Amino acid sequence: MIGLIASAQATTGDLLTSVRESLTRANRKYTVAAILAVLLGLFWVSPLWGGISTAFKTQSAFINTIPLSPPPAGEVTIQPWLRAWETLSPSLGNSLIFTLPAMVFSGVLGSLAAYGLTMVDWRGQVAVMATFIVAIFLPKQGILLPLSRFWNAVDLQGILSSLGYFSLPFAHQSHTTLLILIITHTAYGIGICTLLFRGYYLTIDHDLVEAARIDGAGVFSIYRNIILPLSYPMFMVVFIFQFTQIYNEFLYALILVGGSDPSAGAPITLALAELNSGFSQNWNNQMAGAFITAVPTLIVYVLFGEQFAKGVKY
Amino acid sequence: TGNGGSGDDGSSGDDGSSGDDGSGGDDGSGTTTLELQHWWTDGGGAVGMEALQEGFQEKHPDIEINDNPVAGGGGTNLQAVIRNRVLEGNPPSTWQDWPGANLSDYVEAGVLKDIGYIFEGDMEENYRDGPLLSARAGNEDNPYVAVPLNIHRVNNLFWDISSVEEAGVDMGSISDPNEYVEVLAQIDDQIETPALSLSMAAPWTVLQLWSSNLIGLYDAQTYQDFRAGEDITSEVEAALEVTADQFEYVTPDAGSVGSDAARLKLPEGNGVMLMEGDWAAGNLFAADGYEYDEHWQHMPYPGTDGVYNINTDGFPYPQPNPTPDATDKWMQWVGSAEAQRVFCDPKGAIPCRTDVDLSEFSPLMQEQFEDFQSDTGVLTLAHGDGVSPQQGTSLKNAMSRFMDNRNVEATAGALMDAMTL
Amino acid sequence: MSVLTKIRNTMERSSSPDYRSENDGMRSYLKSDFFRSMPFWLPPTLLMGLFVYGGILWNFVLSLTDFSGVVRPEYSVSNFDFEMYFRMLEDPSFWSAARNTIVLLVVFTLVCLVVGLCLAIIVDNLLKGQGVFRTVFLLPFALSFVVTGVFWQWMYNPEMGTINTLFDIVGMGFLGQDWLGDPALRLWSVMFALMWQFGGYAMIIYLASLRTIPQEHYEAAKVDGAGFFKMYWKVIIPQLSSASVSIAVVLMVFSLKAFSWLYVVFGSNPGPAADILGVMMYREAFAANQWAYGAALGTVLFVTTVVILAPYLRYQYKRGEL
Amino acid sequence: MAQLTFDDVRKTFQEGNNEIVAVDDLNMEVRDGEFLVVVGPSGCGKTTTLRMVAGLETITEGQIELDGRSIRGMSPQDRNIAMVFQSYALYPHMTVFDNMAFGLRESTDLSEDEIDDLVTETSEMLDIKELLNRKPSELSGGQQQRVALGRAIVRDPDAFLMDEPLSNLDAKLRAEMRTELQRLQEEFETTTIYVTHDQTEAMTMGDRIAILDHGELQQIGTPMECYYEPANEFVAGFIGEPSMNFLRGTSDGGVLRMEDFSYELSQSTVESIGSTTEITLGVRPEDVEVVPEATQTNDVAVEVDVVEPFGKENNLYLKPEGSDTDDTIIATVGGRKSVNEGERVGMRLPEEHLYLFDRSDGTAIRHPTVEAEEITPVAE
Amino acid sequence: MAQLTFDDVRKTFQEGNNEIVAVDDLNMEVRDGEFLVVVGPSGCGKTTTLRMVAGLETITEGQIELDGRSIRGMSPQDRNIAMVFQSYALYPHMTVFDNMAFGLRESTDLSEDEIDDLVTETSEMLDIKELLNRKPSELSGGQQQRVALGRAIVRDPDAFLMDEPLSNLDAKLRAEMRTELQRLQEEFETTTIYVTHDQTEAMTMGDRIAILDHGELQQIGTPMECYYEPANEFVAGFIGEPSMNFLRGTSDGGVLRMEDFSYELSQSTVESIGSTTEITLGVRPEDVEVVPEATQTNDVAVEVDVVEPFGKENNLYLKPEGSDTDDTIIATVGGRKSVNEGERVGMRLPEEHLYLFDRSDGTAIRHPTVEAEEITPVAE
Ligand SMILES: Nc1ncnc2c1ncn2[C@@H]1O[C@H](COP(=O)(O)OP(=O)(O)OP(=O)(O)O)[C@@H](O)[C@H]1O
Ligand SMILES: Nc1ncnc2c1ncn2[C@@H]1O[C@H](COP(=O)(O)OP(=O)(O)OP(=O)(O)O)[C@@H](O)[C@H]1O
Ligand SMILES: [Mg+2]
Ligand SMILES: [Mg+2]
Repeated sequence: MIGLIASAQATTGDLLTSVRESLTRANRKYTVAAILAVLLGLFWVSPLWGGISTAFKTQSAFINTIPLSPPPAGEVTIQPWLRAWETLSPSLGNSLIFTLPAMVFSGVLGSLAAYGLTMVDWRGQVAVMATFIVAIFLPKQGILLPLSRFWNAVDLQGILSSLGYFSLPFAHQSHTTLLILIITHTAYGIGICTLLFRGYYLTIDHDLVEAARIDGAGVFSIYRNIILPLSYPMFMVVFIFQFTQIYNEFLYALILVGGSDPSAGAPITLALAELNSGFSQNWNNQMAGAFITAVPTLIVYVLFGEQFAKGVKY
Repeated sequence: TGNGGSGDDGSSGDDGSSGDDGSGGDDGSGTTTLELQHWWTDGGGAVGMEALQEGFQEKHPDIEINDNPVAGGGGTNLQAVIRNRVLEGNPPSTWQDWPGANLSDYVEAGVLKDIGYIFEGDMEENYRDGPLLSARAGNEDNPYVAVPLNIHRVNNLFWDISSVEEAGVDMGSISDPNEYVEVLAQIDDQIETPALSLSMAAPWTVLQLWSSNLIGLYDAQTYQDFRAGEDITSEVEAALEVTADQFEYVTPDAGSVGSDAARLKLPEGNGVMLMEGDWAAGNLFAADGYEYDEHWQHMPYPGTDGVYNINTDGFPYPQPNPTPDATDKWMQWVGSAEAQRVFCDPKGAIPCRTDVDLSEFSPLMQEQFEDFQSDTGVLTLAHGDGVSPQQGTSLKNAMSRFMDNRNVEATAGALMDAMTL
Repeated sequence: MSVLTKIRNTMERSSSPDYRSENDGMRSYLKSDFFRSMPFWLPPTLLMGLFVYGGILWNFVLSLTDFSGVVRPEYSVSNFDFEMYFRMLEDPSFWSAARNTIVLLVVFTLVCLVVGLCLAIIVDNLLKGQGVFRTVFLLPFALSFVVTGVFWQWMYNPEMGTINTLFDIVGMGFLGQDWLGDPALRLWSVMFALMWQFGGYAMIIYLASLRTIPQEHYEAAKVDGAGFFKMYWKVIIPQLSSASVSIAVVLMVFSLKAFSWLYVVFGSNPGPAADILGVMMYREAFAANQWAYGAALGTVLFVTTVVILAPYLRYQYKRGEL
Repeated sequence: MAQLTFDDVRKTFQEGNNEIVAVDDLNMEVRDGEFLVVVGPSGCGKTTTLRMVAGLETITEGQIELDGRSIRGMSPQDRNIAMVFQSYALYPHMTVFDNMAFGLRESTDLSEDEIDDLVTETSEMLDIKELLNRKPSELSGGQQQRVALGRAIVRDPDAFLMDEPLSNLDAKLRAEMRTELQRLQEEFETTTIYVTHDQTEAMTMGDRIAILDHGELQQIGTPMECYYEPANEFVAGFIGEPSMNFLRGTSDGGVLRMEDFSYELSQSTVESIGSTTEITLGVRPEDVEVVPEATQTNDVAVEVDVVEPFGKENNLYLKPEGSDTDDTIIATVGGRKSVNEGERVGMRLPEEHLYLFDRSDGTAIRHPTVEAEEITPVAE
Repeated sequence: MAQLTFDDVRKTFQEGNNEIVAVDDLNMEVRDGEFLVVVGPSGCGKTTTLRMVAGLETITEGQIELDGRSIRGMSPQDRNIAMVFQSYALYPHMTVFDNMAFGLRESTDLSEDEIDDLVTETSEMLDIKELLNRKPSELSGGQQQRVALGRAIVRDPDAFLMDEPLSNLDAKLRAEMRTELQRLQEEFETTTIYVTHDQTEAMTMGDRIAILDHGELQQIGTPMECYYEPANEFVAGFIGEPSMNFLRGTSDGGVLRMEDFSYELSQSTVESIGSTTEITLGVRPEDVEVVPEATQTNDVAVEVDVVEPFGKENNLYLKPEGSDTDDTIIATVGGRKSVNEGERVGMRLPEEHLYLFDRSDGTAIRHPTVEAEEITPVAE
């Protein structure tokens, strides 16, 4: 009997200890972090949430409900989405057509440059690297005019047609503009890509390169067979970074395309401006438009955010 | 309808050096594409623009219209695109712009064509003097370079009838901006609704308020003196002071609401008074269950009765022009009474011509039109007719500083400096 | 043994490397690191150089003219002067824009670093759902300024906006403000929105960097008697300095790009309280037809950022990471 | 200054749906002022044990008591225990001084002057006084190790915990620091638990050794007990380098039958075996005698398969003649003994040096019977 | 298949304004098929030497010849030399097969079939055939090490270079791989230079050992030569664990006067000393005899300062009585020799085991005179 009580006491003692333990600092810390994360997370998504619920509200629901409340029953509408889609959809393709190649080219060129400047022991590389880094800080408003003058002087249209491009079945007049955007974005993206790749390449074990040299590989083979495959995580980072930057870009497109005519190659950002410029500022349409515009980048982030997080290195 | 179709293709020869770059395919091919750039992508402007284009297509089915709007930035995006394209010698066929002094840089640079041949006769006869001056880029010595399409009046006051009555105000008795400020004070005192709806997010609304105050306190001549760059410090300062007084009665969110949202404060019951261009009527008409004369009213801004502060929209004629022939036809169409009728009604403006059938227009517009016949016309400072781009930007810069620091003296200096640029 | 023989036999049939003489001058030049690396970095450098430095140089030349944007400028040395730069000195708009630019560059960067760090620490201490919260905080980074500008205009709307509504709901309506309208708040509101957009970026780099700190450092600090905050403040955060520097650089790039956000929200004239050089440059060039002046502003902006950047470049160089 | 008691301590980790038992029913006592070395193969729970003492890991079941008080649930900073990490875990951004002062600043309310004094004194004792203003990155491995020690010592904790503190040093430095550590521990007499997997450290440093395997305590005893009187086959094989030779055999009357040869046992040995038939015979390499030829009973004719010369001694890998397996028996002979690979010699396993284990559960059933030789006369 | 000659090789690094001499006037020959182990303290230039042979580092002065042809200025890919890195440097994104095939693809024009054959067979030999389709990250340390070896072997290079290839493995695996490597090298007979700082590897693996210090070659010879006939004090102290005891003394007629005691030398030894007076006496711990009492000439009365028990042997730290320094002499005695700290015993240094060095330059002037004992009768 006494033994039983003693063991019961021991059990409760154990229980109490474990309760106390679960309230130790270590665990409290997790709880506090979780609470903070949830609160901040809610705040972080609130603009997006507010936007999305607004885009589904009728005008009257919009006026009568608070921004964060979902649209009340019967006051749900997809009208704003239709209107936004109508305005934006013709340009979406253009955006992707120049964003993807520019993203790939700037990434690859950045990787090449970083390799050339990292893996080979040449003293001038620091200076060249510095020019890349400084280039990242270029204020783009400042070079709009030189840029358009440059593309005016280079008759890309003429070059393409003399190459017979426009007789190809899939050719379209807008391709000249898109090509201009591709080259432009590539050129301005190289700086940041090189910087990102260089940071990564500095962490690659130099022994690998030396092993490859001893194995008989030359600089090109080393790049192709060793560095390039190892760059995969960094390419993910660079591609995501560049995709968002290029896709979201507005000024170069404004000046180089010069209009929101989709058949002239206008990207989605120009079309979105159309939604935002209304005489009567129509939040519903604007929010719907903002979301439709953001969809590709959001998809990219949700799908590949993990890789981005893994690949980033300062 | 436009009958002066005399100016044909041959006239493009007078632009001398640059000639016809031909890339637009004006001649030769069966159809011509007329590239139109504008920023009327929403509201009354969009409806009007559509009607305008439809009317043109009916008349000229062989001409295709490439509708290439550049929206956003309150027109700055379009400006940026056009500036750049003009500089490249690659302008569109024509674009929407504010005629008047706004075009002076282009005229100086010789990139706009003398289109006197289009105005000759019919248009010259039927256009009012104000728009004709704007067509000459605000200077009698210039040739005609643009076709103005519609006229907005800047100096208007709109109000919510029930609120005003509730506050016990007699609108008819207000004869100048000072009295208007007193009325605002009275409203503020009497009722909950904020007295003045004003957008202070961008400086142009305040600039037009100030310029109306200047006219209202003094007269059209003072305004013209200001435009001419004369030193009228005390008048400018007085108008600024009145403007600053009015700031006391603005809605709490004035600093961030856009101009359109500010207008909607009246139907929403969140504002009583609104000083705005008559385009604001478009928003008020559009508001459900908010009727003219029943719920809201309009009059010229206090003290500016008899003065018509003109803001026009129109189409300049660039040279070299990708489609001279089609552009000619577009200009003639825009200058026609029919075109102005189909456009101005939805846009909420009055036409530039005197011979337009206004029977379908709103009573308000009809009144405005009558006023216009008799009033002194002065060109706006807050938009394009009365100022060059540089002047306009400087005025707005000064005004945006004023909104932040309310420094009357410095602002007056900056405003007058701007007009000497 | 058979393997050995086999390898030997096979190898014998394959061409054995030929020994070349070592003193061939041209050849050793061709073998130099400089030459061998050239095919990799030269083409990107040329392309980048043409567009970036070509553009900047051209821009600088323009700033010496009095090009207005319509009449083609005359590029002759006799026309060149520094008039535009002198004009800047007397332009109150320039000074307010310059001040705001610097404030944005510095304060936004610092605020964002702090916020990113806090987020990183919070996420790092989560037992579950790290991935989800990482994505949530990083999401705004994916959005265009055009989009976030619209969102925040909406958040900040004094009447219907989320922020003031929230204050109302929790009974603190008196805290509501005209966030974007009040000149005293405007720049801070801008920075707050940008912080929302880029805090996640700072967070993710900090997280990566936190992961490189050995677990033992946390534990050593605990055993040494440090509590949670002391542990971070004294032991962990000081080790994040190099990450902070590199994040700061990227954030500064973004703060320069804040042009787009301001332009979407305020148009080309945000007023002296929030005007920055980028917006002013755009306004002067495209709204006022003062191209040369805009170009001069551009040059000043570029030079300013390079000056701010110089210590970073030196720091990286000294750490051998350049 | 403190006595640590482990009372049925158990630690499990949840890994997905699996429960990993890291430490299983650990009962032991670390005496006040004792230097206890914990050894065992990788993953046996050494680190986990230490971390539970430090408070870095919760205790799943059981109690750990420090001077009779349970420390379960107490947070690390309240335990007054210092830990030296394998990686040293020096704070890279602080000077040596600050590294050492950090714990004092955090867990005591000493004045800056007192701290200064303490740190300076400790650093003098460790011979790192000149390094006080350097950053860890400017120190060599040995110096870092000293700083890590100093950081622990300066706090005068109730107990030191050290997790393979020397494993990152090279052989020379390791030997040096080993002596240093011993000297310090003797001086301070602070209860110390020291984890290592270095044989030398285990044998030479500890007052006692605790040998863990799969989270279970196999034996705890002085180094000599563990070496000469291992509790089971595992301990016998784990302690000693090269490892003890094990031969599987069956006890058949007085004879032990191995795969390649038989061994006749003496009566006393047969008695100690009792009824166990499945036996493992163990003999340490240094106890294997190599003779020119197998002449006596129990001698085995062997071939020298490999000779590993170490200078002061040679390891011979011996293969019984006629054996068809690859198994060899290692014998350690003096460095000047000349023997060549392929030679045929005799192997003698002296019965007084034999270990016998019950193969069913590995427990030792017989230890060597030789007595220690005294160097000095017993009566001093 | 190749002979490597180092001819006055010198390598300097420019570090700021300082010139760091990594390798200084190195002259040595690695014979065809030889396994040469290079040892030396950290920073002595071992890695640099290897890297110069591989072509990863330029040669500042002198020549390295491969079969009589200078390879100076030749790029690594033209040298047909394989290197095994300490970090293995396996290509992490390639399968084991591709890792092994890479060198063949890059430096030969073998067909894919032939490559396939070679890789498969080599992998069989190394017992990693089942791993061919795995990535390096899916391999254990020992398997990775094997793949790294395989990658080198499959190319049948003129020479293997290995830079501490086993240092990342744990003790057990290291011992295993050590044997494996020896076996392979014996099979292939490819000239090999092997860098290590592990005593065991140095003594047991190499045909010869080269000992470097401060970039200079101290001695090159068989392990036994280096152990028993060290060229100088440095080599004597470096080879052997625990290190040789060194005692500073002055030769005074037939007597060597040390700080705490004197030692009477025999005539032959006196002769070998000649006129040198400043002498360092060296004696290996295992040669120090411990007797109950100092009875004979040259016996020294000592106190046992510390006992380090290792089980099979004990290290005794002996302190001459009356000594006022902290210096001790280490003696290694059998594990069952029972001796306690603080006991007074006698220390005997047998003259036939003494090493003598000229203190001015460290060169050896006398080596031990004992001969090897044969285990088997000389006539077989
Ligand atoms: N945080 C953890 N989560 C899950 N399992 C763990 C954790 N920590 C340790 N383990 C497991 O507990 C067991 C004991 O691990 P522990 O680190 O104590 O071993 P160890 O004896 O220190 O080994 P080593 O010699 O390799 O350091 C191992 O099986 C290990 O995999
Ligand atoms: N790239 C380099 N630049 C400057 N000094 C160097 C370089 N590489 C080596 N050294 C110096 O040359 C000397 C020899 O270095 P090395 O790496 O060959 O030594 P090691 O014998 O391999 O040492 P360890 O045993 O530590 O590997 C050292 O003093 C080292 O600091
Ligand atoms: Mg461990
Ligand atoms: Mg080395």
